[in-house]
Order: sequence, then C-alpha cells, then structure tokens
Amino acid sequence: MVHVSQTPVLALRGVFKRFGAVQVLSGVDLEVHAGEVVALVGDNGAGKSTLVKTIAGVHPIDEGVIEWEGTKVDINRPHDAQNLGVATVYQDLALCDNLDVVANLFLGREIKKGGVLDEVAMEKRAQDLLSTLSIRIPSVRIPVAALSGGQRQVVAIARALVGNPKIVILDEPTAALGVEQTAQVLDLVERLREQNLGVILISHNMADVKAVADKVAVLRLGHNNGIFPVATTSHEEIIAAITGATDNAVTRRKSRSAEASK
Amino acid sequence: MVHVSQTPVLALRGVFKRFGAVQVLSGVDLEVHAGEVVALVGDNGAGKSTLVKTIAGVHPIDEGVIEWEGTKVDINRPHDAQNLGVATVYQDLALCDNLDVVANLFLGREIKKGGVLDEVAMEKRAQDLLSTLSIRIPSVRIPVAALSGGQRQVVAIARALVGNPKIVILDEPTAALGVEQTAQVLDLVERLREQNLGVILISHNMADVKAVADKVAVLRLGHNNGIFPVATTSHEEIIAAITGATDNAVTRRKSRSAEASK
Amino acid sequence: MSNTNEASATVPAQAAEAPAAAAGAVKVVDPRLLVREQGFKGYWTEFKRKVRSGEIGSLPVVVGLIIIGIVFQLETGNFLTSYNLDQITLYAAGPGIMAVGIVFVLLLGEIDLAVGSVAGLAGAMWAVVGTDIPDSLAIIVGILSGTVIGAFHGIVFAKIGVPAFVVTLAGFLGWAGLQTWVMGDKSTITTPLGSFVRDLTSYYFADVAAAYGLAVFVIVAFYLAQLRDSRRRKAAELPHRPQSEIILRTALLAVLCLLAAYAFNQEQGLPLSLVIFLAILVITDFVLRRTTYGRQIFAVGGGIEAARRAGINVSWIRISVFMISGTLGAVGGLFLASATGGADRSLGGGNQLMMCIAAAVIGGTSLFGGRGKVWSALLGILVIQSIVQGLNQMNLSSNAIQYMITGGVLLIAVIIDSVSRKTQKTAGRA
Amino acid sequence: MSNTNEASATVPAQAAEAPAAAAGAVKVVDPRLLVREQGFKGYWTEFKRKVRSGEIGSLPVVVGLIIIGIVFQLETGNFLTSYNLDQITLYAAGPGIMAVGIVFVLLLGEIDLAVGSVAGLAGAMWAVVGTDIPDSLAIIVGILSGTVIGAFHGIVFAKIGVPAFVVTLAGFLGWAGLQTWVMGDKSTITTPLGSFVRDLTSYYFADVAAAYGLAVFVIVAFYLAQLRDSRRRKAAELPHRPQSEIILRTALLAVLCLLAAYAFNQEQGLPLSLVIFLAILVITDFVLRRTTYGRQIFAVGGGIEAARRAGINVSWIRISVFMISGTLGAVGGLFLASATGGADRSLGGGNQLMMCIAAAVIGGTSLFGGRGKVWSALLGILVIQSIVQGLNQMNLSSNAIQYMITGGVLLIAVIIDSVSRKTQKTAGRA
Amino acid sequence: ACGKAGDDKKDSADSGSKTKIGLLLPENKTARYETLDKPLFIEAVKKDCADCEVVYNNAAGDVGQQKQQFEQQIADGIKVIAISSVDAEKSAAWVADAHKKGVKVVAYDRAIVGADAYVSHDNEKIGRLQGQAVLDALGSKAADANLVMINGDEKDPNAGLFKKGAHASLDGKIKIAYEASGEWDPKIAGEKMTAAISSVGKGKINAVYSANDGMAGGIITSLGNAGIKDIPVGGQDAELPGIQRIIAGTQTFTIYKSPKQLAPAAAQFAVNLLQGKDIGAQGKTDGVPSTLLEPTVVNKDNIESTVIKDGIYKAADVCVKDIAAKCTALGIK
Ligand SMILES: Nc1ncnc2c1ncn2[C@@H]1O[C@H](COP(=O)(O)OP(=O)(O)OP(=O)(O)O)[C@@H](O)[C@H]1O
Ligand SMILES: Nc1ncnc2c1ncn2[C@@H]1O[C@H](COP(=O)(O)OP(=O)(O)OP(=O)(O)O)[C@@H](O)[C@H]1O
Ligand SMILES: [Mg+2]
Ligand SMILES: [Mg+2]
Repeated sequence: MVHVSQTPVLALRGVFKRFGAVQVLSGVDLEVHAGEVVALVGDNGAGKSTLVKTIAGVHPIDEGVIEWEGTKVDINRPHDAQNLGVATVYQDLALCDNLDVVANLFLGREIKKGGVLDEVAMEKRAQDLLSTLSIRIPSVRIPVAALSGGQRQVVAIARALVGNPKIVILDEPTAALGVEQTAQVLDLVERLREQNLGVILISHNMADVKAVADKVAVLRLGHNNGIFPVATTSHEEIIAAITGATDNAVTRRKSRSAEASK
Repeated sequence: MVHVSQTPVLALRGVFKRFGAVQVLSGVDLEVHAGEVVALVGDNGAGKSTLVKTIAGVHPIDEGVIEWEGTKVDINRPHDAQNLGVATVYQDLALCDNLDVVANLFLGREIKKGGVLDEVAMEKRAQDLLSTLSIRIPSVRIPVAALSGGQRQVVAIARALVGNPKIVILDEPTAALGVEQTAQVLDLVERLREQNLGVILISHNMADVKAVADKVAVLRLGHNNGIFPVATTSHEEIIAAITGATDNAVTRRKSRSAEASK
Repeated sequence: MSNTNEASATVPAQAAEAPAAAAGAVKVVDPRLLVREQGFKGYWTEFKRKVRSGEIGSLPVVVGLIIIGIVFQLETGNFLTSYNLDQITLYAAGPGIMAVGIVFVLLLGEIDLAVGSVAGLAGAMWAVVGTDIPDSLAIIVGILSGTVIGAFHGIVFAKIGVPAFVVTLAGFLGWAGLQTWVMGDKSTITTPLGSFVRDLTSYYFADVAAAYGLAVFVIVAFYLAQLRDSRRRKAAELPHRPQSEIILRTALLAVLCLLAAYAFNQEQGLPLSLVIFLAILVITDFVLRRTTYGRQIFAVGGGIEAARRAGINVSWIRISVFMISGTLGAVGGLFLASATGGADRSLGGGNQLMMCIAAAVIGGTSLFGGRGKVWSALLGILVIQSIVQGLNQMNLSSNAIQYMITGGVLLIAVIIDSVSRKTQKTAGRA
Repeated sequence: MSNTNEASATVPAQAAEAPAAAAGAVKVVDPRLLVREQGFKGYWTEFKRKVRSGEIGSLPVVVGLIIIGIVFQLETGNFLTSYNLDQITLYAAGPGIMAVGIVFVLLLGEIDLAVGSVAGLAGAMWAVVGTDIPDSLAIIVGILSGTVIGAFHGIVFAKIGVPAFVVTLAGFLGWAGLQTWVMGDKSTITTPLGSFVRDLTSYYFADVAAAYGLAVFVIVAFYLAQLRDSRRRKAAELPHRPQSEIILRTALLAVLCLLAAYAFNQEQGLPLSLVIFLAILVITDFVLRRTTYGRQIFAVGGGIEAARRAGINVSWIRISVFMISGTLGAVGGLFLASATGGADRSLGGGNQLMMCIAAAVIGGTSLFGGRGKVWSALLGILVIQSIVQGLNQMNLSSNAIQYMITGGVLLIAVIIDSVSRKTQKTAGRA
Repeated sequence: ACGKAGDDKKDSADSGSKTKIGLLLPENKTARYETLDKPLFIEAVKKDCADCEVVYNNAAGDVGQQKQQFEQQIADGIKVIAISSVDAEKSAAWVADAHKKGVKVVAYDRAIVGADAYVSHDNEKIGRLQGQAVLDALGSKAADANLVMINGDEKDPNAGLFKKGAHASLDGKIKIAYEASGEWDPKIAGEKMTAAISSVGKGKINAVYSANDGMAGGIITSLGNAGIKDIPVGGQDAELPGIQRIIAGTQTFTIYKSPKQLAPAAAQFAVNLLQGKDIGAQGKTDGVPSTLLEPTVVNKDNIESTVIKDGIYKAADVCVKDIAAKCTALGIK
C-alpha cells in the first residue's frame, strides 16, 4: 500500500443535509488522504450520492464542516469544488446531451489557441483519452444523446481526467460498463492512487471494492455505519453493515442456492 | 429447468437497424421461449439496448422479421409491443420526472373505479409492490425526480410488473442496485420463469447472468456472436465472445493481480 | 377501453403470488421522513417549515391579491366595493376561460399564441352567421370553429412536427386575418337583444337564495369529498388528513364563499358568467386530476419519450389538448363579445393574449410543462383584472404610465412567487 | 482566465503517463460508421442519404426562399428585380439584427418577448436625447439603454428566478409604456438631416468596386479558412474535408456573392445596412462557434444542471445573453427608425416581435435550446421580408387576405423544415 | 402582369405612368377605409378619367409598412399618390423625397406638411362639435353635470385633435369627473367606464363622451350592466351599430364625416395633378392647397336626411327587428 499522509486532503465532519421533509444525511464523517482509495458503500437511498454532491458543491450542506488539507472551506457551487481540485463523476453523468463528445469532455476547460477554441487539438486529445478506456464510439463528433449507456459513462469518466484534480470522486462509475471497460476503470483507479491522488469510489459491487479500495466507509440511512480496512474485513461483514442485519435477502438467496445445489 | 415450449414466444430474424451514418444492428437473430431466461450480453455499444428498443417498439426495425408466437408482427410503437404482452425496463428507465411514484408505476394502466382514478387502491398496491423489492422510499407521493438512482431503478422494475406481460425485458436492471435489492431482483427473475414468462435479461455482470439465465446470447458490434447454454459454458468463453479476443484487459488484469499476490 | 385497463391493472400476478418475497419485505416508507406532530402546534411547525422550504402553493398569489386590494382601496377609497367585485368577475370570465385553455397547453410544455385570434374569430363567426340562423346554432358554430382550429393546430404540431409556438404564431396572424374577412364590411356587429350571448355577462340570478345556495353547496360538497377521501385512506391504512384539518380547510372556504355570496347579493345577485366560469374550472380540474386522460397530459408534459414508452398516444393527447384550448378560446371569445356588447374587428386582439398567458403563469402553472392546475387561471386573472380595474379607477393621466405600472405589478407578483419557489428549489424539490 | 484554462487543459497527467493502458487501447472510431466513398459519386450517395435521414441543415429554407421568389415573379412579373433585392435587404436589416439577439436567447432555451419594445424605447431615447446632445452620443445612449434593459431582464431571470417569459412579458408592456412616456407629447421625431441613423438605411457605397470587393473578400476568406482547417486536421490525422469539396463549396458561395454584388451595383451600390448586418452576423457566429463563451451558451441551453456542474457560471451566461439581446434589439430599433424616417410612439410595436421570433425559428433555431445558428436570423428574415414585399406588390384587395397569406406561407415554410427534421428524428438524431 | 421584369421597371421609372394613381390607406381595424373610402375613390377617379387605374395598399397601422408601400409605388412609376398617413410627421419626409422624383402627393384625410394637396374633415372641429352636442343634449342641466370622457388612442395623432377640440367646447361648462383613453378598443373603453362608475358613483354620472362609435358600444354595455339608463352618450363615425343605437335610444349622437364628399374631392385632386390641371382647392392649410369638409352631427332627428339619404346605409339594413318599431316612429324608411 502506498504511503498515506497525516492530514487528510478532504475531511467531512458531522455533515447534515435535508431535502424538504426528508433528513438525508445526519452527522456524516469521512476522511480521504492523498494516495488513498476510499470505497463508499451503502444501501440504495442511503445518501451516498447526496454526500458526494455536497462535496462537489451541487447541494451546499446544511450543517457540519468540510476541511480541505486541514482548513475549513465553504463549497457552495460546483465551481468552488473544482477550484479546490475535486473532479466528480456523477451517478447521473450530467452530460450536455446536445453537445458532441469532444465538447462535453472539455466543457469548462476548453483548449484554446490565441483565445479561440482549438478544435483540432481537443479532438485529438479526446480520441487518446477514450482509447485509453477501451471504448469504441461511432464518432467523437456525435452528440452524446446518441451514445449507449456505457459509452456515456466512459465519456463522463474521461471528463474527470481532463484538468488536474487532487481528489477524484467516482459515483458508481462501472454501473453501465462492460467487463473489459470495468477492468480498465479499475486499472485507472489504481493509476490515480499511484499518482498520489485521493479517490472516493462508490460501488455496489463488492468484488470491485475489494479489488481496489484501501478502506470501506459504510453509510446506512444517512448515518455512518462503520469504516473498515479492506484487507482485514470479510465480504459478509461489510454486507451486514450495509443491510443492518445478518439475515437478509442476500444470505437467504445464498443459502437457498446452496441447498438447491446439494 | 422448466419445460421449454417448441415455438418461441418471440423470435427476431435478421434484424437490421441504422441510425444516420451508423449501422447499429446487422442481421441479428434471437429466440425467447416461454419459461426461459435469455441473457443478452455484449460490449458497450454492441447494440443490446437498441435491439431491446426495436422489440419494445421504441425504434421500428429497418429490415428483418419479428415473430410473436410463430406469426410475423409489426411493432411500430411502444403501444403495439405492450398489446402483445411485452413489458420493458429500459436502461435509461424512462420515468416521468414530474409525476410521483404511484403515478409512474401505473402510468398507462391506471386502476379506475367508475371511470375515475382510484388513488387509494393505487397507493396501496404501490406500497406492496415496492416492499416486495426491498426498497425504502421516503414517500410514494414524492416525484421520482427526488429519488436516488437505485430507487428510480426499482420503480422502473416494479412498473414492468403491473399488467400481464408474456415477456419481460430487463435492460441492466441491477446496474444501480444495492446487494440486497439485486438479490431480490434475481429472485424476481426466477419467479417470472416459474410463472412461465419469457425473460430477456441484459447485464454486464457475469455472476448474475450465470446465476439466473438459461442461455446467453452474445452480441458483438451489432452481429450475433454465438448463443451459449449457461450450464455448459465457462465464464472465460463468454468473455472471449464478448471482447472478440482471448487477450483482453480482463485477462491482463487478472494475470497482473495473480502475479502481485504471488 | 376503461374496462380492459381496470381488469389488467387489478391482477398483480407475479408480485402478489410470491409469499417468499414478502418475507424480505421492508416498510416502504423511509424512517427519515419527518412527520408532523399531532395537534395545532404540529400545524404551525409544519407551516413554518413549508414556508421556509417554499412548498406553499398558491399562498403568495393569494397574499398578492390581498395586498393589491388593500393598496387600491387606500388609493381610491372605493375599490373594495361589491360593484367592483361584480365588474371584475364579469370582465374576468372571458379571459379567465381562455386562460384555462392555456393552462392545458402549458401543462404539455407548449404554448398557444393563437388563443386571442381564435376568440376573435369565434366571436365574428357567431355574430355573422347569427344574422341568418337561430342564435343557439350560431353559438355552436362559433364554438365549433374554435374546436376545429384547435384540431388543426394540434395536427400540424403533433403529426407534422412543426413547433407549437410556430403553428400558433401563424394562427395568431392567420385567424385574425380571417376574423377581419368574416366581419366583411362591418366593423362591429351588436349583440341582438334576445341572444344568449348577451346574457352571458348580463344575466344575474337575482334571487338572494341563488348565491347563498351555491355557496353552501360548494362548502358541503368540499367537506364531504374531503371526508370521504380521508375515510377511505384511513381504511386502507394510508396516511390521511385528520378530521381537524378538514374542518379548518372547510371553514376557510366557507368564509370566502359566504362573503362573496353576500357581496354579489348586494348588487344584482349571482352572475351567470361566474357560474359558467366556475363550472368550467371544476370540470377541467376533475378531468386533469381524476381521469386517465388528465394523468396522461401531465405525463406528456413531464417527458414525451417516457410517456410514449408507457404506451400513451402522445399525438392524440397533443391534438386533443389543442382542441380544448381552441374550444375554450372560442367560449372566451363569446364572453368577450358579450362584455363589449358585440363582435368587433379588434375583439381578442391587442394585449388579450398576453394577459391570458400571464394569468396562467402568475397563478403558478409552469411554462416548462407538467406542473400546474386550472385554478391558477382563476387566481391569475383575478390579479390581472384587479390591477386593470384599480389602475383605471385611479384615472392616471396617461395610458403609457398605466402600461408601465401593469408591467411592474405583474413582475412583482411573479417575483414574489418565484422567490418562494426558489427556496423550494434549493430545498431540492425542483 | 483564458491562460489558466489553457495551462490546465494541456496536462493530461494521468492518462498520458500511463503506457500500460495504451496497450489495451482500441481505435476510438466505431467500425460500423458508414464512410463516404471517394469521388463525386460518393457525394451524391451521401447527399441522398442525408436528405433521406433529414440532415440537410438549411436546405429546406433556401429551397423555400427560391420557391417564394419564383412564385412572386410569376404573379407580379417584376419581383426578381435588383430594386426589390435592395429594398428587401434594407427593411430586413432592422428585424434581422433583432432576430440575431433572439437566436442567442433561444439557444438558452428561453424567449425574449421584450425585444420589440426595447427597439422602440431605444429609438425614442436616441431621438429625444438627440435633440440636446451630439448625434453620436445619442446613438450610444440609445444602444446602451437596450443593454441596461437586457441586463435587468437577465438579472431578474437568473438571480431571482422569474421565468424569462414573464420578465420579458412585463418588459413588453413596461418598455412600450416608457417609450410613449419618453416621447412625451410628440408622436414622432423625424430623424435630423445629418444624423448617422439616417445613413443606416440610406447610405450606399456607390462605387462599383465596393460590392465586388466585398464579395471577393468573403469568397477568398472562406476558401482560406476552410483550407487551413482541412490542412490542420489532416496533419493531426483527423477526418478532414477533401480539397474537391472545399472548392465546390467555395464555388457555390462565389456564385451567390457575385450575383448579389452585381444586383446591388445595378441599383445604388452596396448598402451600408447590409454591411453592418453581415458584420454582426459574422461576429456573433464567431463568438458562438469559436469561443469558450459561445460553447457555454450551448451547454446551458442543452442542460442547466449539467452546465452548472461543469463549473459554468450559469447566471452570468444568462445575464450576458439577455444583455446581448437587449443591445441588438436597440441597434435594430435604430435601423427601424432609420427605415421609417424617425422615432415614433408605435416603433417596434405591432407584429414586429412576432416576426423577429418567427425569423429565428424559420431559419432553424430550436425553441428548446441548444440548437441553432445566427445565420438562421438572416435566412428567416429574408423569407419573411420577401413575403411582405411580394404581397404588397400583388396589391391585394384586402389586408385580411394579406394576413392570412402571411400566416399560411410562414406555416408552410416551417412545415417543410419540420418534415425534414422529422425524418431526422426517426433516424435517431433528435 | 407578365413581361420581362427588368425592362418593365426601367420604362416606368424613366417616363412614369400617365394613368396610375396610388391610394394608400392607413389601417383596417375600422371598416370604413376598405368598404367606403377605397371604392368611392376608385369610382370617382373612373368618372374623371376613364382609363385611369388605382393602385391600392393598406398599411394595417404600421408606419414601416406604409413607407415600404409608398416607395414601392414610386418605384413602380406612379406619379400621383393619395395617402392617408399612419404617421403624418414621418410622411412629410417621404413627400420631400417623392418630390425629388417628380411625384405628387395628395394628403387624404390627414394633413402632411409639404403635400401638394389636402382634403379632410377638420378634426379639431369634430371634437368641438362632439363637445357641443353633449352640452346640447344636457341642456340647462349641463352646468352641474358630471361628464365621463373616453378619448381615443394616445398614439393616434387624430385622437389628440378630437380631444383638444372637445375640451375647447366643454371646459368650464361642465364638470369632467373622469377622463381616460379607451385606445379605440371597445373592451378597454368598457372597462374604463366601469372604473368611472366605481369612482364617480352610479347615480352621479350625467353624460359620457366617447371619441368614436366603436368605443361607445363597449361603454353602453357597461352602463347597461350598472343599470344606468337615459344619459347622453356620443360617438363619431356614424357606424351602423351607432346609428342603430341612436334609434334604439341608448346612444345620443354621432358625427358623420361623409366619405361621399371626401373620396371624390381627393380623387379629383389626384386626377388634376396627374393631368397637370389646376387642382381647384378651396383654400390653403399650412401652405398646402386644401379643401376642408364640414362634419355633421347625426342624432335621432336627422338620420333620414344624412346617412340614409346619402346611401351609406339602406333603411332596411338599419331597421332590423329589434328596432323596427322605433324606426317607424322616427319615420325612417
Ligand atoms: N432532491 C431531493 N429531494 C428530496 N429527496 C431527495 C432528493 N435527492 C435525494 N433525496 C432522497 O435522499 C435519499 C438519498 O438519496 P441518494 O441519491 O443520496 O442515495 P444513494 O445512496 O446514492 O442511493 P443509490 O445507491 O440508489 O444511488 C433518498 O431517499 C432520496 O429519496
Ligand atoms: N439515436 C442514436 N443515434 C445514433 N447512434 C446511436 C443512437 N442510439 C445508439 N446509437 C449507437 O448505437 C450503438 C449501440 O448502442 P446501444 O445503446 O444499443 O449499445 P448497448 O449494447 O446497449 O451498450 P451499453 O452496454 O453501453 O448499454 C452505439 O455505438 C451508439 O452510439
Ligand atoms: Mg446514488
Ligand atoms: Mg445499453
């Protein structure tokens, strides 16, 4: 495992967030160090995406503190987070459907030459970026609305790599990806760690989590429900923390299939 | 395994589909029998969702034949497919963001009493349906725009169960689901098979595919690339058919991790 | 059709027949949902929370209406009179009915710019054919001309794919031209004495019992409907309104209705125009909220593709909504003709269209589809017509200033509304 | 700001420094993409495919324009004259420039209903202050009043959250009122003799060389730009236009430009109004397609939330776009004043607004944001102005019929356009 | 209309047409321009000059459109244009340009500085007549009567003249309790009337001045709704509904500006200008040779001798079922 620094790059302390009549996050804590991959897991609706969005500035927090490299910061809009060095791949991707792949990749960080957009350079870079992620796309000049689910997801991931982030947040990045592309993304996560970036990875796939994460933070109904080092925790322990019970649909299903195969 | 009838419920023969300058499907064949779970797999952009949309009537086919219980049918709009008995869960979910959960679940198949919407009955049914799928939702009267990714996906799946389909198509139904919900959906697929329905399941998760599917149809760059019985085919064979090569990112990643653990 | 739907919907085969699944079932409702405390303290805290997070529906507009009333009363000294209430109702009916049609179109996320011209044309048709055929037939011809034009708009929009804005823009020009052409060499055709159109804005149910009777009927019907709904929900173990809240709401409504009835009885009684306008509101509201058709309108407004995939006939919904808007436009046109004493070449022209759209929007119907209710037409037109009447009464030296003030007040009304909705947005309910 | 962006964007640290990943790389371009065959046969098959699937851009409008020309020529016998071309250009400049502003707003998916009133107010401001201060200052005052109003609309819309439709609707009423108020007791202020505003539509570069010179300049600039782009793409191994296609396009443009230049020289020479209109088109087109700012406008029009998350300052984009639209509205107002001989109380009123919006939409700019180009303002206004001129010339007995025909022709123009786009939609490129 | 475009235009531009006369009318909201002025003008031209042709355009209230039409006619080689301008001040500039090209202009109904001839009813005089008619209708009660004035559209310069004239005869002789612009729109006029009733009080309004008959329609409907009857209401234009209301007794008077006189006078000027004859004006207005026609106040008593006699309306059209009896009583047939 890579060296982990003392002050975390990003720390959340007691974060609360409410939407209308729903208290989504209640006093959540989280720390991410440079060169560390933190997996954030939890049941559907646990509040993972909401937590990520508060970090990314999409929804400002109601209460609590966000610290960046040890100092308290206010993140009120996505621009703030980007300036700090947070790159985010959202679960809903947040691409501009009417723009083509190149324009989406560089949105907000266009390559310019003498103040004018340098389309040629951007198109070239786009092709390089996408081929690193093993994806085939009919043409990089096609509007993203015409792409398949996986292709869109890859575009969103590639977007996060343009620029110089210190922390990369990936909200279920491999949900729509094929086996090969998933492998490439896991490789990518490992490369990001090697480059000493902090990574927050949200995933429902325990195999992926165990493959790349250093520690696993579990969220349950908007509360922290334990932080586990990956190396020393079993699959079952994590799932029990997620569902809040050892008897759940997963274990029941397992035992049923075990019986059936007997 | 359940009894499989002779004429397939649904058969595609030589289906072609082009979008603008992209030939997405080239002569695809597929058969689904009652009581059979067919997994449709393939790389990102292989054309799986497009194939499903042609069956569901979202995009009419350019060439080829669709047969329903042995006779040729024309499917030009979603209504046609629904009348035949096709229920579809789309990859992009296709929910009406402004309507609440109940309204979305029953859209197009509202429960009525004396010609007037019976909101009470619908709300009750909605709660039952959702609890079968182990999902917590702040309130069934919340607009679906306010739901988490997984909650939305469960609503879309539950939608497909209202009505009396003969074939259920699930396009990556568990992509956004937690471990427990995924297990419930797999259970559900098995229950559908027991009720003698045909199921088309698209998934990138080989474990899930192997757990519930009877046969696996592989699509590659818009062509058929083999149909494999699940029982007798290995993981590696399927992945090789998907990526079109035995040397791919997945195997490389595997061998790397194997070396590392040595 | 309704029967098959009912049948298929009541058979939840797979899910219901699976006891195994029920074992793993969880309660659907999230434990994090904040619930209201019991008693009146509960109402108050919930009300405060709602105001803070902007879920207050039409409250800002109602408050705006009250402020407008008070300001004009202070300015003119005789604004809050029963005569003015009567007159505002009278002039509001026509544009209000047109605004109801616009609400339907807005719910689809589209716009109907032709509604004023359709009103004018319908008035002209009625007046011109009315010289030759019986009045009742002429009225039908006038209204049907609106329906046909609406169908035309709808077909060109839904089937050919021309943006509704453009179709109705062409209609805005074209039907106004046709109106002039239909009127021929007459610039005004006075409403004949016996015509029902004359009654539309001049007939009153003079009997004192009429106004009070209607008021009581509305109150009782409201109470019973609420009560029945609450009972049914309770029986089905769903969240329901407590008795106390129902009584509170009914009481508020009762005060409003009885006050209005009293005011009308001070003048000539219950105006027929109000009865018709209310009937249209109640019917359209029922259609939108309680029928499959209404549900489908909302669905199309929320997302065409999702609606299409749910098997909804999007084209038909679009065409029918434009037919409704055309029909209501024509009905509104007859009210306009009634209020001005006859059909004329400028009927439905000028700022009429803008006022109708503004009414729908001020009342809270979204321009982007899928959100709104027909009552917003009532609220909005009351706001606008009150401003017009008040400013007219203030007798400003120049119409230029009057226009500026109208623009300004409209803006302020919507700003208040938007600010409250903005809170709502940051509270995550966009 | 542009510098930092450049710096950060050119460092693809992670991806580029990872040789391991490059090993598994695939060619990004999909093998299923159908490519054009070489040679002219290739063009033809591709053209046929594009027509079938509706990817033909402005072709329908251009064809429509040609049909309109032919029909009126057959009807009146003297429609296709250089005089008419000159007149159409002259009257098209004002509304055309206003339509450019509307294109910007439409790209955001919003609408500016106040543009006509702003034009009228700007004309009034210029005329009224022009009686006291030098003409050039007065012109600046007029134009700036448009900018300020635009900023006001933008701020109320972007910061307070009032729908743009409503803000500009209020503006539509309010500024027209202010215009009348500014004009005071004068109903018209005739343009003073020496004023530059008079020149706007009456100055001609009479020298034959001017028109031809401009034409040649445009042709050469177009050719060089295309050539350079193609070379750069070729050097970067990206798909590029072959030399033959560039020459074909340049030749088409050349024929058009030289014909127009010839026609203008038959009359009084190259009109100043055309030069200014073209300059505005070229500049705005450059801004939209070649700058970060333009890209951001498209992004906001395509999806506000996605744009916001990309770190774009959505409020600023909105405010600035309304400022542009206000400014161009004001400039258009001066052209209108110039064309009619002075500012008056009804300047910019009537159907002016609808015509400008129609121009933008007919030219192919989407009402739903994110799709369109400024050239659509040129094409659209040419269509509309040709119809107006042609109908005037046909000397119809009644204006009613003229209105109806205008409405009808507009509709047909858009129907052609929509039908072609419809094909596109079924071909999956919505 | 065929032939080669280019030549056609050049010919006409050089020599000019000896037979074409342009007629440009301002708007089409009121019916009179298209149903009376235009046909009467054409008829009169034909009478004076058998092979003359009238080229007609209507500007629909839009100055820009009218300028375009004006220039188009000049470009088409027309040498005499009769124009009723949307905006008289702007037209003055066009007339100056037209003169440079040898084109003569007849100002029709609305005065234009620098025109070659001018025919009109005197608008200020109309206002004075209207005011006087109100006073006459009230008789001795005028001194302490409350009057409501609904004027025309502020944007229309003529409306200003009517208003000025009316004030000239009313000011000081009656109390003007409420005054506003009805924008020439019956609905707006009606709404203003209700506001006036509300402000002044129902029983306290003794007379209403309406600048034209169209608005009078809306006003009378409002009065009826408020139950106000039998007070003098006056208009202008002698429109058919106005005449019918006078017979029915809801309106008191209207002003009759006979296009019967206006159109032929203008046509005669135009033909004379075309043929280079002396135009035969009665006098000069602001330096322009002019003929000013007398408007007439029409009330119950002189309907028969004015609009019916001139053939503007047929008695049968006026006396429809509702008012047939009253017609007979007034002796209209
Ligand atoms: N805008 C909103 N308004 C109201 N409630 C919201 C809103 N957004 C999220 N919620 C609620 O907050 C809870 C948490 O949502 P969130 O998207 O963070 O879940 P998640 O952990 O990402 O789940 P998933 O794994 O399904 O993506 C859900 O119950 C959801 O309904
Ligand atoms: N509307 C469209 N217009 C043009 N191309 C399209 C359109 N829809 C899909 N495509 C192209 O068709 C191909 C297949 O897309 P499809 O969505 O069927 O893939 P998929 O197999 O479902 O992939 P994934 O696993 O990523 O969901 C992609 O290359 C995509 O770019
Ligand atoms: Mg999530
Ligand atoms: Mg897919």
